[in-house]
Amino acid sequence: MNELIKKAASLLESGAVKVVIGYGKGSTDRTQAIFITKVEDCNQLIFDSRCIQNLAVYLTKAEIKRMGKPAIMAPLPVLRSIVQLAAENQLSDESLVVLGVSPESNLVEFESLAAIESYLQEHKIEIDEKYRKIIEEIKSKPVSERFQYWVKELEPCFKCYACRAACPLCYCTRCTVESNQPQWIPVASHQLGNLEWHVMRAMHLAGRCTDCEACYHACPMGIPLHLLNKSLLQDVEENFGSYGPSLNKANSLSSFNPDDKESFIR
Amino acid sequence: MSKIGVFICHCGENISATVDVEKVAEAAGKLEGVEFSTDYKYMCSDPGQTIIKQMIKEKGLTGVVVAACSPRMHEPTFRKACAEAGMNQYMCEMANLREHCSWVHDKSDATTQKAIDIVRTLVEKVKHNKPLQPIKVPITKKALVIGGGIAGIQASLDIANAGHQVILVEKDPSIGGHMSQLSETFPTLDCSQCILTPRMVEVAQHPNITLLTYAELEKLEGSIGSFKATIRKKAKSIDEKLCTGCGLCTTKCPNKKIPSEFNAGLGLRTAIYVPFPQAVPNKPVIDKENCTYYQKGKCKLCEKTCPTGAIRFDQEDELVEIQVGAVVAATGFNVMKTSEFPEYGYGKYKDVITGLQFERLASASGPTLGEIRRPSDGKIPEKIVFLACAGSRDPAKGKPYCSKICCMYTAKHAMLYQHKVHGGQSYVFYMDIRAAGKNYDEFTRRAIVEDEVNYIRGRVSKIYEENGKLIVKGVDTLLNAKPVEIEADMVVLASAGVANPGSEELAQKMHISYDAYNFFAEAHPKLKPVETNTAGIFLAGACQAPKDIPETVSQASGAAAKVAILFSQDELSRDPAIAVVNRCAPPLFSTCVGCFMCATACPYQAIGEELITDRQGNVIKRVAKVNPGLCQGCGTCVAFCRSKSIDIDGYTNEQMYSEVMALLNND
Amino acid sequence: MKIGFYPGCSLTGSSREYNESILAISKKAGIELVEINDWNCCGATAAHNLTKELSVSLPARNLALAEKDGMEELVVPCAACYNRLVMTQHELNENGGLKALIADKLQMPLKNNIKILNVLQFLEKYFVPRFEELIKYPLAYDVACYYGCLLVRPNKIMKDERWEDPMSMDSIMQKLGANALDWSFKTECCGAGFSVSKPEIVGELSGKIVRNAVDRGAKAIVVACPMCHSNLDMRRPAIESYLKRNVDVPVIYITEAIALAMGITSKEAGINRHFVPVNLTVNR
Amino acid sequence: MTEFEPKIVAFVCNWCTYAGADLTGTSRIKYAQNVKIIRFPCTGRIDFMLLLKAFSEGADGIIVSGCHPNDCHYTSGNFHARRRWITFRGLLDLMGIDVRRIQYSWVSAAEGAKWADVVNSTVTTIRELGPYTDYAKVANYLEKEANV
Repeated sequence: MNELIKKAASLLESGAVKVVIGYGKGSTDRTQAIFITKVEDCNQLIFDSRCIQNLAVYLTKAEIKRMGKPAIMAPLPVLRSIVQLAAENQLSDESLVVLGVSPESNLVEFESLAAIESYLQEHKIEIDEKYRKIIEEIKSKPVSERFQYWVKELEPCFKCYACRAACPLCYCTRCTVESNQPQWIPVASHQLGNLEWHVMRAMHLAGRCTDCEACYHACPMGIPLHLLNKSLLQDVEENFGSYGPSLNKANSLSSFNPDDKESFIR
Repeated sequence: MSKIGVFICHCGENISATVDVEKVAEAAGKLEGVEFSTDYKYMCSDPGQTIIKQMIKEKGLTGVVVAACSPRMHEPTFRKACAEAGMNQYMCEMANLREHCSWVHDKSDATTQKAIDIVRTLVEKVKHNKPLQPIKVPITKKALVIGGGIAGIQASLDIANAGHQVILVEKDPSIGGHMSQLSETFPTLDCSQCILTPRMVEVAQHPNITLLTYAELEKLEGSIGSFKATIRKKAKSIDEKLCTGCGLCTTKCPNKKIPSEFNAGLGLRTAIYVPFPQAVPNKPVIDKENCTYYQKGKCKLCEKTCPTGAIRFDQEDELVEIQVGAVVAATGFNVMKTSEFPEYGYGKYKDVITGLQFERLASASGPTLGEIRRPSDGKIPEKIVFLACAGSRDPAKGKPYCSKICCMYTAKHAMLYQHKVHGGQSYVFYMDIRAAGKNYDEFTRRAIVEDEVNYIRGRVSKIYEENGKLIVKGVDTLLNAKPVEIEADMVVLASAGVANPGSEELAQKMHISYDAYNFFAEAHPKLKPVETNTAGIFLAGACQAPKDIPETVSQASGAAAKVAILFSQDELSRDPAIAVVNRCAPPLFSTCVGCFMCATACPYQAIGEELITDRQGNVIKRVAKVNPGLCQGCGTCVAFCRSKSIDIDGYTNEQMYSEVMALLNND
Repeated sequence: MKIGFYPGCSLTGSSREYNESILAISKKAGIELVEINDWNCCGATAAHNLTKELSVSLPARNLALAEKDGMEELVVPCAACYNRLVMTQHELNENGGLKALIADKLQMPLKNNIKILNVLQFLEKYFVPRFEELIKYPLAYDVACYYGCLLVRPNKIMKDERWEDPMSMDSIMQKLGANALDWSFKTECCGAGFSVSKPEIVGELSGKIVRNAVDRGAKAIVVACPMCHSNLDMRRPAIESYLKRNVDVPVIYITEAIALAMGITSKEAGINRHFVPVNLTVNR
Repeated sequence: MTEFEPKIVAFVCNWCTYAGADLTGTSRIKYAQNVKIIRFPCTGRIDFMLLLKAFSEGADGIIVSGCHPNDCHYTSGNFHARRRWITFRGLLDLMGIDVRRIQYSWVSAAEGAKWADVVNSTVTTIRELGPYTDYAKVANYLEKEANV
């Protein structure tokens, strides 16, 4: 950690970056994102198991951009998001400095985004057995029960859009849910509105989601949104081959293979 | 507030027989935003169209729905009518009440209700239609012709004579194609080369034609009016400017035992060669696979003998990019090889040859100087058997189609044989004699009656060798189906015409479709025989299906005419149904966030980027931009865009959305 | 090693020598051919002209029995039997409904996945690789390999890539030291269908076959089918009267040829049973 | 009691299936009235949201149909669509939105008979499944609110 703090400080000192995005102490025993602009504040940076928020989300926010070139503390989920954002032309090598944090909480430096991608080859996304089981269970229910299950799960959603705000890949300046010509998604947070909103969000993340679970952690009602993404992640892997954010490999949903297999088109 | 006119067509009885059109008109009249609705016997008729025009003027209609046949049938008609009445033509939509309703359902309330639903759906769509202007695309008035056979030659000459530039690409060292290999031509028996070579020379000398021989299409991008073609000019290993075509090198080349393609394998050629004496251009190329120098690293005899020092061993393939407005595919065909006939000996019998090989034997420029001598021992065959339909019309061979030319050239072959070998006996096994064409049947008659060719109606099950003779086992279905065996000295298979090897890949390069046998597919079997389903690419000759010379030439001229018609305009107006990236007020400028996933999804590389800058020229935003020239309007990008920032005119999100809503809310 | 064995009627009657020779060579090679328990007619006779159902049930029963006996491979020397069994296996695999129907008739389970070998495939698999050790005396003769129709037709099911000019038997004979001639009648009809009703037609059809073989210099015609054999061997008088000349070229089963080369005596291999005496010898 | 007449929306591409359905008409092949066609330029254009909308507006079944692989008028729109449907189908299945109610098919401009067959078999399937009450309940929840 000290290593990382030193690095951050030197970056600010040299003026290489204008702001360091990292984890700091939050209210009660929680952590929060902090934006350090002064060398002396660098020692506020912390890293431990509580640091689950995906900081990459700030990289696309106008307010942060205005602060100037950032350095960002990046454990694996953040690294993945960064590569995906770069793949979607939202970041470039010049636009930021990445202070990687290894699973062993050590500083990892990268000379390029490409280097991050190859680093991620050793740290592939793996969907926890536990979740695979849960998804299996849900799928094993009769269709109508499954439907009721989700209607019920989504019932508490009151469209606070925390999931969207926490998601590094939800960087659209105008979300479809806000477009009203036509009104794709009913605004109200009733059953239909909730269902359609979450189906749409899941689809928009299909093939892009890096499984950081930020949406789930952000949801005040604890709706298991991450299950939708994980399931789609599985499907994408199953049908279109191994998945992982990549700078040059075309996104699995905006590309195709003439020999894609399916069983349901007659 | 939209004022829409709805016009229900009876189509004579075709719609009104099962749909209660008055009821539909009445229901339509009640729809919100509908100003006027009526029904009429024939909307497409002049009086019908007049009603529409009058109403547009009288009622000041802002949109029109014509409920009649399929838009694929009459959309242009009615849009034109609307335009003539001063309404933007794209404010007119058609509701398909005939193909999709009246013809497929029995008379019933449900059928009428469905008709009403369809009309309501289109009314809702039209409410969201925007006036559009057709897109203008400039036309590059230069044509690419692929293939230098008679089809390509004819097409090139016609286009060139219409005053347009032509680039003629031929994969072989010389143009001429199969026609240059033929001996005489039916039904006139005039010498093929005598009529062809003048055309070849004309091509070479024509100021408007650029001839690229020993070259192939590498890549074709863009669309009608502005294609970008990449041509691979294979290394000829000679400097064409210096080469005088004296041919000394070919006499000195030590490698003389290469089967000659021009002589269909019956003659030999050298490694540095001119395919045939009348070749155009009449300059040699080095066939690297068979050249001693390229294979073993030493020899260079040709270089030593060349008086002008034109040999270039270091020459490499060259890729040239050219802009063209139209493409004519004239890549021709090929014939099945004898080795493809197990029952006729897998090609192991030297004296079982294909019709194309017989052409070379009968040709004065051929390996036997026109004498019919059999390949095995050079003897003159006293008894010869011709097999019409060798492979053709034979599902077992995967060629259920008729190759069309075999009946005629087989009759010709038999005639030539009878004329050249006096006292020789010739037999023709046939399924049917298909001699449809001017003076064709007379021609086959002549073979039978005057030249006494023995026609046997039946097929041949087997050919085998027994003491120096080829035993042809067949059946005579007219002589109460008796098996017949003929001891022949030589057998000629009128083997099926097949697509050229590689035609599949070529079709994919050009994005045109091809049939189950890899022949290129025309856009419509009857009404668009020279067009392909890719605008701006046309077909000429046997690459579309086996054809004889006259048919090939006429199709080539047809294709040339299509090109000339296209080139008669300076710009092309295209349906404006294309994608657009939205724009909105600052600071957003556009809801596009520039993820460019649409770009990777676009089949036409039509999506590029646009930098939105402030007055000082600082980049504020990087967004996607659709190139209207390239966009073909598939809308794949629209369904992709997460922020709904890209939309497609004519099928906008609002239009499709309201159609779904309208279709389902019929209560 | 144990392999399933379906002799069929011919091998127990008109072509016992075929049976004896294949058993002899297998024995010597240490391969045990286990006969299907309670096997029945393959249906090659009248059955497949009568009813479709019967024509598949007969062979199907044999296949089911073979499965019951736990066989994974089944050697069927008679080309006609082989043809029926393979055709049946194919048809049942293509047509699930029929398969169910037949299995139901048979009152026996039918996986229908047993590997059926004709004699050539059997030899290629179990003998050719061991020729080094097995072959004592090369059989140095010019021979014509005659396949007949049943081993290669219909090709879409038999899948011989040179069905008009098969080579498998030729290559085995070559490896035996013989010179397999290139000739034209490998798959011509021998007239088996008329063998009883119209022998004179057999005379003509088989006659042409024999003539071509002799003219090419064959010292023996090698066959792998009882029908071919009986027509070319037993019908020799009819053949000679058609050819208007005497021909003494012997007709031997490929299994007999191998037997000789393996040093098995003519008697053991049943070679003494032929109508046209087999005057082939190997120099011991 | 009268038989349940399902509401079915067909999202079809202009070049293959729409033309194919035209051919069904010209060949006078009869099929059920339940299916109504909406014309798209290409299956690639069909937004998955529109399928949801169809259900929420009371569709009991949906047909999505376009050009066979390799026959797309736009060369690859249908390939993209295929990937989208594979993914979407997985999600719907997880969420218990009845995938049996969406029939995907490739119907070329030459397959008039196939179109009739697709329509009729889909109608049969949906008849067996009955009205899509599950989704309707959720959708009507909206109306209840509106009426308040």
